[in-house]
Amino acid sequence: MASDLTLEEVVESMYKEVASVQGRKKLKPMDLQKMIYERFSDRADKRTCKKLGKEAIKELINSGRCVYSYYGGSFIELPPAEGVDK
Amino acid sequence: MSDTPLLDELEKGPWPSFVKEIKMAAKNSAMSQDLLDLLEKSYRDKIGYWKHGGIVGVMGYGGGVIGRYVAIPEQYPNVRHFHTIRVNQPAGWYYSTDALRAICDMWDEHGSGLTNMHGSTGDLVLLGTTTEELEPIFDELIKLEFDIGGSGSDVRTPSCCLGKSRCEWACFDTMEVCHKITMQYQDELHRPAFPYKWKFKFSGCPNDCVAAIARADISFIGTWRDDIQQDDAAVAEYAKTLNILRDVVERCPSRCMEWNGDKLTIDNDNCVHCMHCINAMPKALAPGKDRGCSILMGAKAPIIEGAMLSSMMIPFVKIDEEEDYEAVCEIVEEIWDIWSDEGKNRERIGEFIERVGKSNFLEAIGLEPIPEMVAHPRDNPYIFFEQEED
Amino acid sequence: MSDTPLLDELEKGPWPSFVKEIKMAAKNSAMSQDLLDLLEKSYRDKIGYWKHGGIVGVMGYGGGVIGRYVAIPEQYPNVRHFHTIRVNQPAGWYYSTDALRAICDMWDEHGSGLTNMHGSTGDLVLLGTTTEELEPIFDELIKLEFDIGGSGSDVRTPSCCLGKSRCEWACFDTMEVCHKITMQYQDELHRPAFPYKWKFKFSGCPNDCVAAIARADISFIGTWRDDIQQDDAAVAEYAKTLNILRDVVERCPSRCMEWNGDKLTIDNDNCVHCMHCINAMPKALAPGKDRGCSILMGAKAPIIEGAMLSSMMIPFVKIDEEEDYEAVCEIVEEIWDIWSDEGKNRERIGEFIERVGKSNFLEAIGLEPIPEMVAHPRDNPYIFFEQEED
Amino acid sequence: MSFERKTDFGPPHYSRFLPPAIKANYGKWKYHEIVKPGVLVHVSESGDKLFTVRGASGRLTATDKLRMFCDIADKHCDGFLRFTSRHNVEFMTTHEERVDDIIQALADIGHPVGGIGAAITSIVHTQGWVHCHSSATDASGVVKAVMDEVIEYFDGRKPIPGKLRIALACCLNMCGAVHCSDIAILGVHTRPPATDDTQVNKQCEIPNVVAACPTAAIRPSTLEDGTRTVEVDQERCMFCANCFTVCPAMPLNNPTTDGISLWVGGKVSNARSKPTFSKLAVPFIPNNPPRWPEVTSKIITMIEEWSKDALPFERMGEWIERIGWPAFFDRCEIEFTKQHIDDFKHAGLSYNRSAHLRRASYMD
Amino acid sequence: MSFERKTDFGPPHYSRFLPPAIKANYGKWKYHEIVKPGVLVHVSESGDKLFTVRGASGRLTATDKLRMFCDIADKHCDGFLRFTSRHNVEFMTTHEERVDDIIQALADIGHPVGGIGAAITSIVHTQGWVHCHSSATDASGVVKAVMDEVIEYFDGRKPIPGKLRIALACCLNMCGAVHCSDIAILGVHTRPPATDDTQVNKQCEIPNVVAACPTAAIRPSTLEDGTRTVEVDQERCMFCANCFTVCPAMPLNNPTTDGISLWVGGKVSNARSKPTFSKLAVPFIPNNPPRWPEVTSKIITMIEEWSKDALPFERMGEWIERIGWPAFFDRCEIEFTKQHIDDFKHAGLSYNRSAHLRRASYMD
Ligand code: SRM
Ligand code: SRM
Ligand code: SRM
Ligand code: SRM
Ligand code: SF4
Ligand code: SF4
Ligand code: SF4
Ligand code: SF4
Ligand code: SF4
Ligand code: SF4
Ligand code: SF4
Ligand code: SF4
Repeated sequence: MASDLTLEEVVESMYKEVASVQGRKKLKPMDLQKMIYERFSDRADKRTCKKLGKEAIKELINSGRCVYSYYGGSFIELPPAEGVDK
Repeated sequence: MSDTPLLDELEKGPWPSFVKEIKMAAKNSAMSQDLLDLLEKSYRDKIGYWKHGGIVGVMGYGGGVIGRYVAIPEQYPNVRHFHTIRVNQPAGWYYSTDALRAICDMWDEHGSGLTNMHGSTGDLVLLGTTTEELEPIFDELIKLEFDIGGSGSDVRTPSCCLGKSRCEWACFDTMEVCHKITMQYQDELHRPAFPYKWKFKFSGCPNDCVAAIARADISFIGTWRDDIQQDDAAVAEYAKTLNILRDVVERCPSRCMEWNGDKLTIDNDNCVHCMHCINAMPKALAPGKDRGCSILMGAKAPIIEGAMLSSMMIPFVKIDEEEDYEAVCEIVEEIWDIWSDEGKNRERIGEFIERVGKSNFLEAIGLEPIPEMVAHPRDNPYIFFEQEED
Repeated sequence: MSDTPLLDELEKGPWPSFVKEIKMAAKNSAMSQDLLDLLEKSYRDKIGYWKHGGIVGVMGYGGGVIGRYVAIPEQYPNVRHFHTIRVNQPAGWYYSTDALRAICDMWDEHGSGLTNMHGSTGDLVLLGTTTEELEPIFDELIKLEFDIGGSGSDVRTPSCCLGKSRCEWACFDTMEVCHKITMQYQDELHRPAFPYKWKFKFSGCPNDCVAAIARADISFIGTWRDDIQQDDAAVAEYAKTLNILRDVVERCPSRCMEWNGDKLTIDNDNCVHCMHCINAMPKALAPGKDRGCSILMGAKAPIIEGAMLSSMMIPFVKIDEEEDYEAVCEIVEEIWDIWSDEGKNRERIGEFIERVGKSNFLEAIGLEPIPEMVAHPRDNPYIFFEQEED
Repeated sequence: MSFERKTDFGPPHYSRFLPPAIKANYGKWKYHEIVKPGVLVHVSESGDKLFTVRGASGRLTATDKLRMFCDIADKHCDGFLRFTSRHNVEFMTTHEERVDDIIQALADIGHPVGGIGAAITSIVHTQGWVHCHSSATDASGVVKAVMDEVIEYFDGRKPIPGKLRIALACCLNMCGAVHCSDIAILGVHTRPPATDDTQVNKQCEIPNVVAACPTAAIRPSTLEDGTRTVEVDQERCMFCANCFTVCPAMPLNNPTTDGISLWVGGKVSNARSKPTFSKLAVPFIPNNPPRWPEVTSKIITMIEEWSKDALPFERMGEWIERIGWPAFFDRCEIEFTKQHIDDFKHAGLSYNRSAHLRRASYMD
Repeated sequence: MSFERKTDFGPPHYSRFLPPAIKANYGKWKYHEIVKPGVLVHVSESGDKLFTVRGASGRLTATDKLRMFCDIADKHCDGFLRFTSRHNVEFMTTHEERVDDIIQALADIGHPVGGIGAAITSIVHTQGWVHCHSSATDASGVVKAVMDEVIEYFDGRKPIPGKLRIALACCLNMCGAVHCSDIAILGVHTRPPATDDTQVNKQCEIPNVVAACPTAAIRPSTLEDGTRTVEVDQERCMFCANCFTVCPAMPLNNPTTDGISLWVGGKVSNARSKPTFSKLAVPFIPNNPPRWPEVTSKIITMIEEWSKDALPFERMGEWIERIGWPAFFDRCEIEFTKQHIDDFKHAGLSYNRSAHLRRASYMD
């Protein structure tokens, strides 16, 4: 089923989600993947959502718009304000 | 040089002294000098002074760097940051001196000059640098063709025993399989996407010299299916120095050997492939020729459900052959899918399997239940019966 | 006589037939006749037709009678009530024929004429009577000096192996101790006051012929402390027919015996008192003279935490001697107090001990923790450290 | 004739019922020997000999039969007899020549002699359809059917390497020591309770019912019309009938889905190996009264495989430990299924956490 | 000099770093022999011989020391070396005569040779105070202190019956295989976390913190002034520091109450017996840097008792299984306390559920 879901859509949707919970809740890559499938399951099957989700995370990280963090598990957040001593 | 009387005590004695190592590095690293003083303070106060790392890493990777910040940066400014970088080791921990020298030169320039050779998972650990140095270090590593290892909820750096490189008991090519798996799953290694960490370990035979059954979510342990190779003359030779009855035959877990004073007969159908008789007489016995590996799953450290050992999943597969290797990768990826979908936060695969029930897990990944998977069947009556719609 | 083709099938065959027994009783008991027909219906329909018993008993007692009501009284009026009375058996299940005949006469008059000789806990079970008959039956039992046994959340009828009456391996007088305990705790037996049932069982040696370790909350199992009594001539005699090396020496759990073809040497310090070598050569070996019993606790059937076996509490006590017998009774009563105070509804002592932690339980009843109590120490790091007020 | 109503007087002291030879040698026995199948002789320190004849018993016994036992005891055993912990009947005499008379007398009333030493003795069993509400099978019937088939292992015609204990319990309450027997026959329900919503709140206390469930499968619930009842989570229910014990409005009996499971390898005694739990061999065989042929034939297969390969004294569990569970399932032609793998509290400890493997089973 | 930034390129292929003799005989080795302490020879099917010298390493290694290793490797081993899975360093040569030169060169830079075959090899250990936030003791220091005392078991001067693996982990996360070692040294906190209520809600997500606790000892709570924080139930807390890993505002480090516990009897290999967990021997010894004398002396006692009584090949756990735990505690003069008896999830399976008892211990 060729879906019309584009990588950009997925990237932006993920970014909005990360930004909206910044500081309040930490999202794991798995949480973002599940959120994407819930949001776009009508337009793409699970396999496509998973593939696009992975690429979207790669895009967000490589572009520096998001970073990984580690608190006893790996999370995705907005880059910290420049000071490091959080 | 500062005053470190307690640590100096540990420069004495025959075992190599880590204090000498830090002092060596301190000669040309203020960071190592501060580390030395900080450690002396810990020895005086009997507590550590490190804070948990937050967000550190190289661009594009979600793992491989452990953030460390000293709790009292005012007194020890040079260890305000003391991050470690995990460098993915070559399979079997073999090095050429040029490669090692190049890494040392880079590390003297960009870090503390201290290493762990190696970390418990297997990485070459570069111990202590600042956030600013991370990118430059990674650039150098790219030139040296040494990528970064794993950390966090990802595939961690796989490791293996020296296998076919130097051991006659290797039942599969541990180093080649370890390298192939590491290369095949670089994305899963560098970009954490699992409920928690996942470790691969490969031991060439049941002696398990990389402790795969105790320290890996998925443990590959070599085994064989045909008869133990036996050189009777060599056995007779060992009989001169070794009490074969007491120390070999009576120690066989399945008592499947007979020794009448000059001939050793092994009932290979009942041998459980424990390696003991082979270990005891390396010139006389060897694993069979029809070799491969068993795959076990689920080992982990105690937190939070208690420690676990990996348990038998696939008794025998010829992992060196492409076809079986592909089939195993397929099963692994299917397991990752199910675990990612239904695993809880910080739930290792071993805990996941016990929570959902090993039978349900097997069904989900298309493996048949076989008696080899259990030490014994259930001894409680709480059997689950499928509810056919009557 | 009614038509019971399925049950009639079970009158054939060499093993004694329970159908013949019911038919025998049915000759002079309409109740047994209805039971026969009801059972035939169960065999046809493949389900039972009994309803859970309500409140039945004799005046002053809270236990000993199990209420049973047929689910379809209209069709089987004579088993509208089919209660069973548990009669406390003489220790070792010895009877005189006059006592048995008297009980039979009473039961023909007041009940179905059917018995279980005996129930799994040990009672002489009178199977099937009506509520109205309960008091008259008890009056008769009083004359015959046979009291009623236990049921519900009380001390259940204790039972023991034949011990010193006929077995050379009895390490304590199982029948006398069983009788003394039964008489001493008549109140706890007849008036249920515990969170759940409590069972005593006494086996004269580790062969455990009354399955104490599997079926009793507190299990008394005979053992000895000195050397196994050994008659070398008799051992040599056995050597003619018995493969002493393979079937005795190599089967000793602590491998503490040596056999050189004519002399058996036992390292009694390492004997774990399993009884095997004695079982194999009853005319040559016997338990030592310094005899007594171990006390284990906590066995129960699977519901609801899974089945449990009793575990070692007191390694050795000379229960036949008054002083030790008193000390044991004191500990039992203390355990009842704590269990009654803090036990949950339907929580057996075995489950209670595991819930509160065996160490805390020992502390509460004043027993020192000793390594004999464990198969191995803990293997998880969740140690509880007392919080001294610093 | 008034009489004074007594309570708390307990059982009669056993000394009233001891045969004279036992009274004379109480605690002074020296050794025993098995004279022949079903007959023991104990020899005391003074040299006295006491012969014991063990007669089979179906446990469910009519008074008339007890009187027949009494007749034999009066005639040959000074008016004394006893029953064993596995409800066989034992006749004791000091006169060796009376042993065969006792055996004949027992045979005349349908009671074979045996079950001593390395033999299969009677099957410890419970009430079944005869008397218990939560039974998932009959007890006496299955016992009769099995013992008829294995009688030669009882009476010595077919010698076996060691003791083999069979026990039966008709539900998961497991009265008796089914959880520690060489072969255990366990009645199992395989359907969740058929809750009668109208009765639950009337006959039972809902908190008690909820607490009774070992797998927390019961939740309180209220119907549209307000009736307070309970709801069972089908995924978690293990059909243990514990709720039925506490609340009669939750019956589990079902003619097609009730049946029998078989367990092996349990042991009570400490001889050689430690006491051990029975392990699942066959998860479910539908009830097939009156002779349960599928149950008896599978039991016979297991007995035969064990008896032709076990070492002397080696119990079923010790034999399986030696040959490995794969070989047991293979030789007894039992399919290893999902249900054999534990998923209860200690499941992990039952897994094969080693690389120990026999090759036989996975040679493709 | 621009260069193209690559990612996901992984480690270099090992073939770049294999000594020629290994390249020639890869997968064709026939057998090995231990030439002398710390020196192995592997013989290939073609008869080629490869000598391996295993040098001790403290794992924490300065670049200068690595350069010294490289000097030795360049001089004697064609420029190749390797490290072992227990972070020792190995030098390989086909020339037997170079073995002693390698040994001398290593000695000159303070690295003894040994740990092969029936010997004590290096102690697998972790970061400790050098680098980890949750460590309850130091790692490198304890390792140095212990190995200095047991060096003769490493270099062959004191032969022992089999392998004895020692591992150290500085907190309950147990990095390494502390849970499966003949002797395990485990850092333990013995006080609940000193929760900084002002920081909890800032630095951590309370649901995550509550869920992280293995014994459900953490409950959310709100202070009078409304600050949302967590409360720890002292009765249930086991000081595992899992909360601290997930929330830095709950530190457990404490100079007087942090210390070391000792565990024995664990094993990874399948030889003879199955892989086994280590069991508690000594619950708590306060930290006593720099040489932790109480820890080292107790370890030496355990090694000596094992080594004078164990059979050839018999690991510590197999030896204890043979003599019984009472004898182990007795001979090593360790007091058996409440803390040794398990009270976690599988506690019941660790009890002695048998009448098996040696008499020695309870002869009053
Ligand atoms: C560096 C290393 C110890 C060493 O000095 O060698 C290490 C260090 C840490 N481990 Fe580990 N683990 C190391 C191998 C292990 C192993 C052994 C193995 O991998 O073979 C284990 C046991 C097997 C397992 O994974 O269970 C291990 C089990 C843990 C756990 C417990 C995981 C669990 O599921 O129970 C934690 C806790 C966590 O993940 O939050 C942990 C967490 C940590 C953290 C990240 C603690 C933290 O939350 O910050 C440590 C960072 C310390 C530091 O200052 O760098 N580490 N850790 C090892 C990795 C180096 C390398 O990459 O080569
Ligand atoms: C009559 C007897 C079976 C027999 O035919 O011999 C029996 C029959 C019942 N048992 Fe039992 N148990 C009998 C010995 C046992 C034993 C074995 C023993 O005592 O040596 C056990 C296993 C050991 C143990 O106590 O755990 C046993 C474990 C149970 C259980 C499970 C208890 C537990 O903690 O798991 C229950 C359930 C309950 O108590 O609610 C139970 C409940 C019952 C009930 C009362 C079922 C009920 O809730 O109505 C049965 C009445 C059946 C009836 O129709 O009379 N019966 N029960 C045995 C008592 C006769 C006697 O007094 O001599
Ligand atoms: C009469 C009885 C005790 C009683 O007070 O009623 C009894 C009596 C004897 N038992 Fe038993 N046992 C009796 C139930 C048991 C039980 C309990 C049970 O089965 O529920 C056990 C535990 C069974 C288990 O382990 O699962 C039991 C395990 C033993 C053993 C250990 C066998 C083994 O190798 O594991 C021996 C030793 C032997 O057979 O040589 C033994 C030996 C004996 C001896 C030979 C001891 C003696 O010198 O008298 C007794 C004579 C007969 C015999 O061989 O069966 N008896 N014996 C019980 C007869 C039951 C029956 O009717 O067949
Ligand atoms: C080099 C190394 C593998 C590697 O790729 O780095 C290795 C290499 C060998 N091991 Fe190992 N083992 C190595 C770690 C292990 C481990 C893992 C660990 O300790 O963390 C184990 C599991 C330990 C355990 O059971 O707890 C291990 C358990 C064995 C055994 C089984 C011993 C036993 O009786 O239980 C043997 C057999 C033997 O000793 O004869 C063995 C035998 C061998 C042999 C002789 C095999 C051979 O023919 O080459 C190797 C030579 C040296 C030796 O005797 O130590 N190797 N060996 C590791 C050296 C560690 C070190 O620096 O000392
Ligand atoms: S695990 Fe086996 S194959 Fe690998 S090095 Fe050890 S003994 Fe050799
Ligand atoms: S490998 Fe182990 S199980 Fe097989 S024969 Fe040798 S000692 Fe026995
Ligand atoms: S338990 Fe021991 S003493 Fe009692 S009858 Fe059995 S063998 Fe004899
Ligand atoms: S009683 Fe058991 S443990 Fe003791 S010597 Fe005899 S066989 Fe061995
Ligand atoms: S086992 Fe179950 S069904 Fe059978 S008598 Fe006991 S409680 Fe009743
Ligand atoms: S049958 Fe058992 S598991 Fe099922 S609901 Fe009732 S009590 Fe719970
Ligand atoms: S064991 Fe604990 S303290 Fe030591 S390195 Fe691992 S996580 Fe850190
Ligand atoms: S230290 Fe461990 S047990 Fe204690 S509160 Fe924290 S997580 Fe829970």
